Amino acid sequence: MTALLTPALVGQIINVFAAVLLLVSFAMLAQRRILSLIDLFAAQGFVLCLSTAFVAWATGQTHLYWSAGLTFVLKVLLLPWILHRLIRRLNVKWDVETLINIPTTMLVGLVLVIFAFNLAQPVSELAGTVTRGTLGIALAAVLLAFLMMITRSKAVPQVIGFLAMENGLFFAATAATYGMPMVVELGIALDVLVGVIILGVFFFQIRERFDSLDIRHLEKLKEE
Amino acid sequence: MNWEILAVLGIPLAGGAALALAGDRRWAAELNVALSFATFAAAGALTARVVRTGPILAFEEQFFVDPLNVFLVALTAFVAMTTSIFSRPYMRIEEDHGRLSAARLRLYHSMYQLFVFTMLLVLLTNNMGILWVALEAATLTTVLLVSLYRTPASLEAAWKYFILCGVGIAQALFGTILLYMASQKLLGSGIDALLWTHLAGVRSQLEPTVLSIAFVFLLVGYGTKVGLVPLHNWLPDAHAEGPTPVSAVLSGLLLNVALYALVRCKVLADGALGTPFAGELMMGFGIASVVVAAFFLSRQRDIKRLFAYSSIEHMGLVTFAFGMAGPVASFAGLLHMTVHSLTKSAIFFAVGHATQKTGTQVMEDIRGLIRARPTIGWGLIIGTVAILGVPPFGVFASEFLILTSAMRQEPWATPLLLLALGVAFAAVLSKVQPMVFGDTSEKFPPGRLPHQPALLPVFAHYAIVLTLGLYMPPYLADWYREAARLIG
Amino acid sequence: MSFSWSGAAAQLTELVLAILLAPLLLGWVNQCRAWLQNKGGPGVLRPYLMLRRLFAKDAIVAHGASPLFRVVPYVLFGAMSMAAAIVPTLGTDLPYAPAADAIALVGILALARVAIALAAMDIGTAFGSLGARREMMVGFLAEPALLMVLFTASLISQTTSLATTVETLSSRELAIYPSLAFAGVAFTMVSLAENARIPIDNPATHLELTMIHEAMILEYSGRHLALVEWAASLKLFVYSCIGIALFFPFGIAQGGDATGLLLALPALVLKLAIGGFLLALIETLSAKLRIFRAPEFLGTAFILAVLALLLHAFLETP
Amino acid sequence: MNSSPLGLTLAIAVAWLALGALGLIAPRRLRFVAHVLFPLGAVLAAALAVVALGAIAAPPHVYVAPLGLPDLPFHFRMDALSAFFLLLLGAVAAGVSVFAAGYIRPGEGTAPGLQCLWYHLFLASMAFVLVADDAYGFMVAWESMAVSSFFLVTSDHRQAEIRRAGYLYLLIAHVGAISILLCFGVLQGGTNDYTFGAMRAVKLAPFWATVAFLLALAGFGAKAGILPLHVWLPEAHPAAPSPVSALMSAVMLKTAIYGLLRVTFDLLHTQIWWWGVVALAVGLATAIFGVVFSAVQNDMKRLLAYSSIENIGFIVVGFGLTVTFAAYGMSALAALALTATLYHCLNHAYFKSLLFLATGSVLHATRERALGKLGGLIHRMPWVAWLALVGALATAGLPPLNGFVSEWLLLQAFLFTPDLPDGYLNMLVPVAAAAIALAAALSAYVMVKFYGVVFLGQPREEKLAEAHDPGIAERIGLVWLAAGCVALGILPVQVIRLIDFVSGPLVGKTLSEATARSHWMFLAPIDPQRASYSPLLFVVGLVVVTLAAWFAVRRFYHGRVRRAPPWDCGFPLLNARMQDTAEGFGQPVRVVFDPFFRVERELPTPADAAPRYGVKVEDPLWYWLYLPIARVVERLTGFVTVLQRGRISVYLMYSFATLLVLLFLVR
Repeated sequence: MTALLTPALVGQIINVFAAVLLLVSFAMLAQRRILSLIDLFAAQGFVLCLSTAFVAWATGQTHLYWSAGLTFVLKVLLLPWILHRLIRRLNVKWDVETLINIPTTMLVGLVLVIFAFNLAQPVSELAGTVTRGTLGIALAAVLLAFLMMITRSKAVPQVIGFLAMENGLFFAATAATYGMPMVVELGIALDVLVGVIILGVFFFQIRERFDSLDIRHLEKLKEE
Repeated sequence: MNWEILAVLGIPLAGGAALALAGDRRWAAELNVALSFATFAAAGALTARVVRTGPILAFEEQFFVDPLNVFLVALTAFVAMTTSIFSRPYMRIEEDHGRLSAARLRLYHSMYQLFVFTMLLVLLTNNMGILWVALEAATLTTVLLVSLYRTPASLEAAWKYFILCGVGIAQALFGTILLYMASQKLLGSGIDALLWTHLAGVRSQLEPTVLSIAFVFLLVGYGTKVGLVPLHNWLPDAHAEGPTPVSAVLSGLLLNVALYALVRCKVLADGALGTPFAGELMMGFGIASVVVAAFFLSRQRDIKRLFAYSSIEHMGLVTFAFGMAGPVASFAGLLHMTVHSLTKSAIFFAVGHATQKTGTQVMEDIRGLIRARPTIGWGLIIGTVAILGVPPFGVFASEFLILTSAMRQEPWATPLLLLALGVAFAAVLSKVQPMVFGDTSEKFPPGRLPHQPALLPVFAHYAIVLTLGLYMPPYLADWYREAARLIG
Repeated sequence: MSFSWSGAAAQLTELVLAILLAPLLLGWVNQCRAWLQNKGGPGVLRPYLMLRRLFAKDAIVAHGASPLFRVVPYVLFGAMSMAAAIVPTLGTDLPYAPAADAIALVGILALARVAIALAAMDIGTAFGSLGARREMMVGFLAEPALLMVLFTASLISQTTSLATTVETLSSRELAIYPSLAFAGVAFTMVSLAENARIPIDNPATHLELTMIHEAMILEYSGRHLALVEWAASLKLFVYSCIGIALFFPFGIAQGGDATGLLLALPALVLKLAIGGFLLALIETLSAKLRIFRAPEFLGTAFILAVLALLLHAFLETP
Repeated sequence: MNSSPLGLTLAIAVAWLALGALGLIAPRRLRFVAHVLFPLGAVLAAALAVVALGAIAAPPHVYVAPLGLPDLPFHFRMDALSAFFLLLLGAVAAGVSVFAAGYIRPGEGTAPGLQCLWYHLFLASMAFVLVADDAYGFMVAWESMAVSSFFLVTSDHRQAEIRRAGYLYLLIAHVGAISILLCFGVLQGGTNDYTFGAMRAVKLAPFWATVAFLLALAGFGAKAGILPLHVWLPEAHPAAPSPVSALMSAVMLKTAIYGLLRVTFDLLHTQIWWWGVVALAVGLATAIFGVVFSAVQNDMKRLLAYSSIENIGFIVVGFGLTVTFAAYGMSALAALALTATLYHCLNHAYFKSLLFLATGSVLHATRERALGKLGGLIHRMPWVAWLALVGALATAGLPPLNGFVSEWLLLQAFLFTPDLPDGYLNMLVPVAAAAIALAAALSAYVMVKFYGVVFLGQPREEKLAEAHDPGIAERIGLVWLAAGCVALGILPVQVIRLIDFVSGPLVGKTLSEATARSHWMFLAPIDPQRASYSPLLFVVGLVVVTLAAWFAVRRFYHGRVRRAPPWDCGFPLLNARMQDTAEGFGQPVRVVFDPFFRVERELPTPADAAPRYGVKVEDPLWYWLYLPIARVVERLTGFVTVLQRGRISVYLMYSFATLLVLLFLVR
């Protein structure tokens, strides 16, 4: 079975996954509705999980199965569920408002992608993995998530952007190094989980203080 | 099997759990003090051992103690202890003033211990991945402390703290991944490839292109937590809105720890690149932080923001020193880390009681402390004089060394630094002097504080700083030299 | 500073002579003024008579006066006598000369000025403090001018010791010093101001708004007033002698030979007589300045003196 | 090393610190602090003076303490220069401390114990400054001096203007310290060795030597109060308690001169002639400026503070002459100018501290410092009045007191300037001499104003009637200093013998051979033929003639005195308000030197029901120099605040941009 998987083919398949991931990132950047934003986040996690599993299978890096599973549990099931509950509990039904309009954002995103590829080019040369070609995409995903955080004016989308960035990093780990050592993976996962929980706490506190999750209320502390 | 490390890490971890479970008991604060003291004792033992036997690797190399981090461990444990002593009456007073509930105190105490644990873990771990995890965890433990008062301002501050540091530290993770990738080729995949000791062993063969990019990500990531301009924006808010003990440990310890992480990465980058690239970046950020923070100072109205910006300034100075490298500069940087964290935490203690005494953080309303409560007043003014780098306090000693080596190595930077120091001097003194001297304003809440404030830590810190300015014990000096040699 | 008994004798004679002749000079000047104004004049010996009458009178001291007030006249008199002793009038072999040079001379005059100004402020009358203020104003402009005049001479003669200066100046056979010309003009202006003469002050009036010297000594009477007046006449004498010593030193005895001294005395008297007449002439020809103009007058003197110094610096230094 | 003078000096300094610490035992126990600690401090000061006196002739002695930085322990060195200034410190501090023992009160401000702490820390740090032999130790001592005196200045901190004065003082002191630090940085010239010994060994290129000199001039000038860094001085000196004002003005300013001499003649090897001209110009400007402003003050301590500026100007002028002469290799003349400089340091220390202490007594006796409300105190407080008269005459530079001697020496030095090879110089210098003479004459004016308005005339306020002389301790202090003024005035030759030990090592020549040739009573710095002055004979002559006159009058006439109301041209209703006010007395100077001032007049209109007349004279430099700087800084702070506008997206943008820029840089 594995025989007919030439490294080239593996590389192509992984590239497909990567492309999908990048597509999802762009979709998130463009998405206006919050619920579908969460779904897209789940989708991104799912793609990530699949690609990780595939890499594990293709390269025989067994510990990658664990991280794939971890990803699945955490980023496909747990976090989207938590976010959905939050949305329902806080009944925030509104659409996502952006500080910069979507097309501009997309254009900037495009430039970022080019920059990311350009930057990752020499690095990925050096990586010893079949997946190295996707490093640039991972970096692009990270930068796009960053951009999304900048452009969104509400708390929840910002957090989703944050988590998307985590995804990008995770993908980068898989792509460049077949994943970090297990201890570290676990630690990262723990941090992410705790982070999200704390965020949940925050949402309620912010909500009860400002009766809105619009972070433009959070601009009191500044220098005159 | 090394029981000191176990104790140093175990006590605060277990203590955090215990305090969380214990709930709001009257003796929670005392327990907090006791635990911190135990941690400090363990750290002392560890230090003694390292001084005796040299660097230690423990638990299949997962933990690593050398002169560089052991002195930070000792410093962290010490300041954590004094801060817990200070926070005992301080938090009680807050409770009596009705700003905090018992449940919040419970959160505070357990989180305090966990925070100390994470910092010690950052310092002791040998694994760059774990180091990242622990530093992120340090953010997570303090973010709820910053918002402890649940006021809009504190929530806003905590939110910014969380998002900015979270995003920043995410960049650091990317850097770590690249680092791992570079080392994998030399050390093979697996946990060993992230162990600093191994990395340091092969640092000269690491891939320069990868390392340079990795260092950029690590610099942006850890630099955010150090509070380097222009990544500093979370810092003043978090310091100003959190409870004063938290401000004290944030400014006195967390910044140091983050800088420690950055320095470890710089060592690797230098080894790989063989160019002063990393150092130049750090010098640039350092200068920027010093100058910008100095000019921020004169616009402040809130006393804790004022000293938060002063922390940015001093961290910038230390970063600049490490960027310059060289035995003297690194020595000075380490010394400055020490004296700054001692002095600044002591200042925050004094500030905390001052704000409680006067019921405000707005500097225009704080007047004549020296008449309202002489010890607080003198504590504040002496600390200010010390932090402004006036001899014979230790801050001057380190600034003297930094400036003199700057004159030799980076002459262009000297006028900038001196200008910034002069501006900072003018600004801070003009703010603090009227608060301390003069007549008390009528706005003060009448009567005494419900609990006797703990000012012993304040003057203890000043005594140490003063001593360091006038006399540095030889073994301490050798210790610093050793650490400086490691930084290179 | 070789000490010789003849020198000591000369020194003593000079001192006594100065003290005795000073009122005569004053009388002579007043007499000349009277003549120039076609008046009969009080007679040359008038000052002596006045002094005797004042000494005989009781001294009336104001209630608010402190001991300072009563000490000052003696100090004043002492200081002026010292000044007279320093300036070589007859001979240059003065054992006392090394004790005080030109700068010290200016110092003594300043001491006297400060003393009388303080005494004037002692009682706290309007006129007293007014006079003191004006006197000090004149002083702070006149004193440096005088010093510069003396410096010019000192630079020429390479010394600040007056005796040596006079020796060098008189021994030079008529070398022309443009700097000395400037210095001479400056000196004349200064001495007019310092001796409370027209155009700065008018010794013969008690017109409140204009007086300087008289305003300061309003409260003195009896022997105190006598001493103050005597000191004033000594001051005039000293200034005249300085002028003579610096600008017309010819005839002053070199060393201490008795014949030289004997010849010097008539020369001195003659020169003083001429000097006094010129002073009276200046006073008659010029009108009194408003007090606010005084600084300009003295400022000019000061500038002239400095010019003299500069001229010397680049004309006369080889 | 403990028996050596250096050891004793350090021991005394440490003992001072101990006394200060003892003050903390019972901060509010006035009797303990005043009757035990301060007298002990005075004893130590006297001991220091004796030690220093012995040490002037001794060869330099070095001691390295096991303190300080690990690579740069505290070096101490005692040579003639240090010893001379230590002598000054000890001699003056002895008198001031005795005075302070009687002077300090619990008051509203800082507790006596704390004042004692800062006071003795101040003394000790000055001692350490004078013996420090490495840059770090020097800076530590220097700044401790500034900080301790800052706390002393603000010890009556409830008055806003005093706090402002303290702030300004510490700020400028710090700026000066920065400049000094830079100066040391240049002096070590690449050898990263900051001991003075190493700096002596370094040979600097002329350019760097010049940089070092100018930095030193600026840094030490800021402490000495030379133009345009003088603004703190007239604020801080009046603000401080009188003993502290006395110490600051008498000793602290001199430590700056010490530093200047140390750097220029000890650490730097070669001098360049125009350095001297720069110093000369600055000094003249300072002297004239100081005296002109002190003439128009109407607060007695401000008046004295400006007079201190003037005297510092004199000293810097002398310093400048010394540098120029030394640069041209005219050692003898350099020695003359240096002697004048050091002598004036000593004199100013004595008479200015005397006057400041006198004002302190007046302040306590009357609770008044405005000249406009004093007067006639010679009747109420004769001790202070007569001792202050000595100080005033000395300050006015009148023979036979000490002020005149140094002035005389300085003018003598000027008279030799035609020997300078540079044509322009010896044209320029007579003008300088003229300016010096003018300043001296003006200082006489100032002193007449000061003394006449405070002590003479009629009391301008009712309450002055219950003013009274101070206690015994204060009198002892005043007498000690007054005696010093007289002694320094009468016996210059002996003092110069001491100074020779200093000038020998610094400029290579001394005055001793000339003075040796002349009689011990005669001060003949170069050659008896050129110039000589004998204060002793002078005094004897003056006293003899004066007494003779007195006896003669008594002998030939009578001593009868009648008391009567003042005559005052027959005006009957004389009252205190008819005397000149301080403003009035300053009026001529204000008119003559109008361009110096920034005057704000408050003139009554004819319609005024209660007409008031007020004149406020201000320092124009404040408006030309300092406020603009403040405005620039203010604008810059405006720029940086843009960074912190509170919007989190913008913050994220910053770090995003930083990341991208850096990545762009590395690729």
